[in-house]
Amino acid sequence: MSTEQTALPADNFFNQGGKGLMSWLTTTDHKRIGLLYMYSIAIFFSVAVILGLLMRLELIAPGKTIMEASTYNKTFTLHGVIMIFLFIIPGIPAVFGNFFVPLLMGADDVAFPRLNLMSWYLYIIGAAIALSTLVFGEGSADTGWTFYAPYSVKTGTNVSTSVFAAFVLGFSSILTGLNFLTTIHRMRAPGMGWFDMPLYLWSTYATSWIQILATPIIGITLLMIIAERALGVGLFDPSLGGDPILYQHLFWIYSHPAVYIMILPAMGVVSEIIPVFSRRRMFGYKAIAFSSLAIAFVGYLVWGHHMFTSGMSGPARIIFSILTFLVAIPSAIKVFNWLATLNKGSIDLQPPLLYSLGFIFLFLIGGLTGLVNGALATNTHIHDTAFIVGHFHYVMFGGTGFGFFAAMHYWFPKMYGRMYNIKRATRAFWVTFIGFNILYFPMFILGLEGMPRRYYDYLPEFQGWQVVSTVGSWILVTGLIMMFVNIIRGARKGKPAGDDPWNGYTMEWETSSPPPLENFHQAPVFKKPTYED
Amino acid sequence: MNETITSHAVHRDDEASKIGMWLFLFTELLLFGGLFLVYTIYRHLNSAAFANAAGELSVLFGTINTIVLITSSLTIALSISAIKNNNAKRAKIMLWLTLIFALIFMINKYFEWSAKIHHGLFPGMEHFMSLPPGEGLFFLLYFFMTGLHAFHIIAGSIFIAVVIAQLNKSKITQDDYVLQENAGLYWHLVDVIWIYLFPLFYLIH
Amino acid sequence: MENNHSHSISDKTYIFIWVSLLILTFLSVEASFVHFRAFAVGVALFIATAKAFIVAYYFMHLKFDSKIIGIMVLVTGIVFLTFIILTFFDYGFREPIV
Amino acid sequence: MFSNASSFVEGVDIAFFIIIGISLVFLVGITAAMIYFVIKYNKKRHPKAEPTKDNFQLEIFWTVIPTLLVLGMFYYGWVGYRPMRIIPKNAIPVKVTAKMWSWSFEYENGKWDSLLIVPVNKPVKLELFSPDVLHSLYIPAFRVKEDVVPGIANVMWFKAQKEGTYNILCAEYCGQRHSYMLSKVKVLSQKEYEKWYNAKDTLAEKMMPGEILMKKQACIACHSTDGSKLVGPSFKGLYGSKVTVLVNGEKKEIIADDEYIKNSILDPNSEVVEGFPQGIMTNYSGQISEDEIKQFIEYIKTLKDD
Repeated sequence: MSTEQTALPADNFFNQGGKGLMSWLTTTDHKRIGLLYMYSIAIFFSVAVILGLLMRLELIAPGKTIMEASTYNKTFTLHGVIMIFLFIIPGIPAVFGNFFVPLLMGADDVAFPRLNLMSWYLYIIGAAIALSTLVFGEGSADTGWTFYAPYSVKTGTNVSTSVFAAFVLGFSSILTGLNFLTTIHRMRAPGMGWFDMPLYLWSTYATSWIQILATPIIGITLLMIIAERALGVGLFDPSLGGDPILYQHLFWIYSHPAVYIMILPAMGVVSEIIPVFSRRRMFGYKAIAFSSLAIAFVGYLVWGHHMFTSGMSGPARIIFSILTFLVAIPSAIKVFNWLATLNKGSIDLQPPLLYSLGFIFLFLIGGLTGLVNGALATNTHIHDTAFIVGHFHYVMFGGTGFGFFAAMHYWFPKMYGRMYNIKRATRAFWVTFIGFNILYFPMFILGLEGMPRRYYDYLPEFQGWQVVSTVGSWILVTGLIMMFVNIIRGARKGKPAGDDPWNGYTMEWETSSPPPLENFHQAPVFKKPTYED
Repeated sequence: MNETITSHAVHRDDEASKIGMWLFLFTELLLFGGLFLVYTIYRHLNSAAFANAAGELSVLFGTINTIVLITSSLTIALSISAIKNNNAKRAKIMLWLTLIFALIFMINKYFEWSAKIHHGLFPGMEHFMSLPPGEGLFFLLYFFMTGLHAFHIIAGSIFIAVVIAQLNKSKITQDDYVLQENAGLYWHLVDVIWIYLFPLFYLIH
Repeated sequence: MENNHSHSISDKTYIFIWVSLLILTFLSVEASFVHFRAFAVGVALFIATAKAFIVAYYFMHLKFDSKIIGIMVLVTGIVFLTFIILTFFDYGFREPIV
Repeated sequence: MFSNASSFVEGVDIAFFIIIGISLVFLVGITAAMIYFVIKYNKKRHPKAEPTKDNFQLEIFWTVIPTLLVLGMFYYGWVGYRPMRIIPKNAIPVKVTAKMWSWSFEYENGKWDSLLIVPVNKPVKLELFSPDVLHSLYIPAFRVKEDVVPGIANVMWFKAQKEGTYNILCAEYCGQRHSYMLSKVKVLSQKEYEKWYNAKDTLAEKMMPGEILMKKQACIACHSTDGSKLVGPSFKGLYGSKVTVLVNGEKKEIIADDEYIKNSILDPNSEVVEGFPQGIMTNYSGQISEDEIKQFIEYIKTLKDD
């Protein structure tokens, strides 16, 4: 890093505000906090990927391959908990949101910088608690990341600790959302009205509202699980007047909107990238902005589709099915607007756009198979099968994951002031993309054939596609390694990228790369961007 | 909570602090909201048992505590209007009164809880376990919700104590009292939650 | 600085509000001794909501704050009500538990 | 076109093909459009982008069309699903008990089996019962699934239309041996079914009462009778042997006698054999009578070490 340092502007936030670990651990600079999140998320993501690889390896053949059933159950639980609570939910908002929300609106920081740092500490504490279950006590929970009662109340494994970790992480997520909402309300640069905001800010705004209003419900639900495990009083026990299905309601009241916490920021990223690389203003700006809010709101109304076979009442099944179909509409609107923006543009297929188009394709598959889940008849068949596993990996990993990678490749030169190797990035994309499809597509077929999820062992007739899927996991991981190696090399030795390598329009490109501590050299004033140059 | 209203930036934005506080209150509301949802469903499933169990609670205790909390809401509102009129002394007196009311509330609560625990109604105790289905849930929710509420009373009291300290240091003034306002918002929220807890647990039988 | 909240409530008004809250509390207690049967819950919640509204509107200054906060409160309330209503689509139509 | 193993297959599969069909049109169309745009409007060929003109009518168009399509999908989903909730009055009732980790099926005349045996072309109603945690009864070939929830009387029904044997799987995660919670549904002709239904219980002739009980109560899902180690200790050679148990965290050696076995059934977590998980076994007090426990012990006595 040192030899090339001269090529970058000297007054960047890496140099300013102190050096050394302590200066990072006590920073209130939103850019540094964003990077702190990025480094910690990268570590947890890798752990969860390894767990996923091990699970796939176990499933390559029926019967025991590399681990016992109990180990397998703990593995998929921990894989889920880490991926959901430590990677996908905080992923884009905490890394790119922290770094770019203030920059996109020409502000010098978020509204509550110290609170922002506290959120990161809560995140790390939560993560430490979650991972501590690996080492201490009776081992990590074996309930699945859904912690369904009554199993989660009965099992001897360390559910309380895992649940408490999720509680702490939820708190971190709430505070991040609170910070962004206030920032967006109060700190936009002079002249930037609500409908001048970059679309990423709209998606962050919608996401933050979900974080604020849905997360407390899971918090209290998880506390109830802890109380039930400690006191054993039958909070969800029907013989005492309780109801195990109520737990599922409470869990999904949060966890379904949480799906939109995961996907909306990725949609925002794609809405930033597509106009820049097709050299034209976003088609239907308002439609995209409003569809983000619509997704956030309708997202509160559809949780019941996780419970169509749970014994919920008939009318509830029907209502939730209709509402579920309605939530597809705003997503469809977004896709059409993205397409219309590409049409007649002047397209430059750089890695960020490539990842965005990959996002659209994978998200389409995820979203369209979601329609199969939303219909009552087909849901009955594929609920809790590998089809669902395929579906949500397409949405969560294909959608949010690829959105994350798109954001990483798009904003990387602004964050580090350097550029990664474009050719290698393209190559890594294709390996990742192909591996992804080989890994997850077979799950749809397995599910339709009747292979339930969370199965340690399976009937021999399922083996063919399981092998294909496992091979896919190796290709996918190869692609991921290629991508990260390229990114890390870029950060250390890449060529200086200049302030605006993509010729972007939004305010973050007006400042130097990496930005100075105070973000802008002089207080910026918002001007309507001129897109078509 | 203290964190939500501090900002390292040079510029001060009281409106931002207030919005931040309100957003925090929303999460608090929904935290209780989840419990209210559980209460509503379980009351629906066990209406007779809930009505029976509610008879065990003392309306008198509940009413006294309601009055105490409403009055404490008044005193903290008056303290804010005092600081607006640059009367720091009166503001402090009103805050102290609020703290005293909080203390009365907690003492009252202590006696109420110990009476229930004395009767073995605390979750896990022998008498509790032998209650008919539904009644146990009522007491469980009663302890859970009023306990969580009491926890918020303590948190709010600490918040108010911080405000008093800041007033003593003249860090809160006629021009800069958003911290005190936020303490007020928090305290009123605690009151609003109690306004719902009171009828749900003490009055409907 | 926009700290000068010129529009503030006089102490007299505050005391008037406090008295009305007390009256509502007594009303609520009294109502609980009249047996409204099915409406008991409704009456109790109605009075509680009236009290909560008064506290929010005057004590918490919603009356004078910028409109956006009022809208946020409304949105939060609607979201919470939605949770309850949709959950009741399940429990309201369940066959009795055995 | 459809397998028609049950009367629901057609409705479910039609809904599936309609949804997947429409989805494929969109997936292929959108992907093709993306590729086409990227090639046609590549900056080399098309160096200057045309300015964006918002088109409100187009926005309305692509809001309304998907809305109609998804409402149509909902409709077919509902049509395929509705019959699953309308249970014919003449359906044969079968009580299903799902326990960690086995299925058992009990018929009106008291007949019991670990397989579900049904006649072809007759509606069968399954009354689902679970004493421990959530399970879910899933017959992929019939396109039916319903959770088995402790304390809640869920029901499901189906009409098998083809003789044969089909898989039953547990689809709701229920712990360590979730993936082994399997069974079969055997669809017989009416004649064969009646023969089976009215036959004297052959099990009772072949097995000791304790052995039947053990199957009914799903003991063998966790405790083997051949010495292999499952979730709990094997019953083989258990009786009279010395076992090390943990009582309140302290090790203790005891002889597995009548008293110990009885206590292990009625209060399973007070003395857990070393090396086995705590809190897993269901408490059977109130579910098993004194006599049954005696039958049970008689049977265990016969499982001697070789």
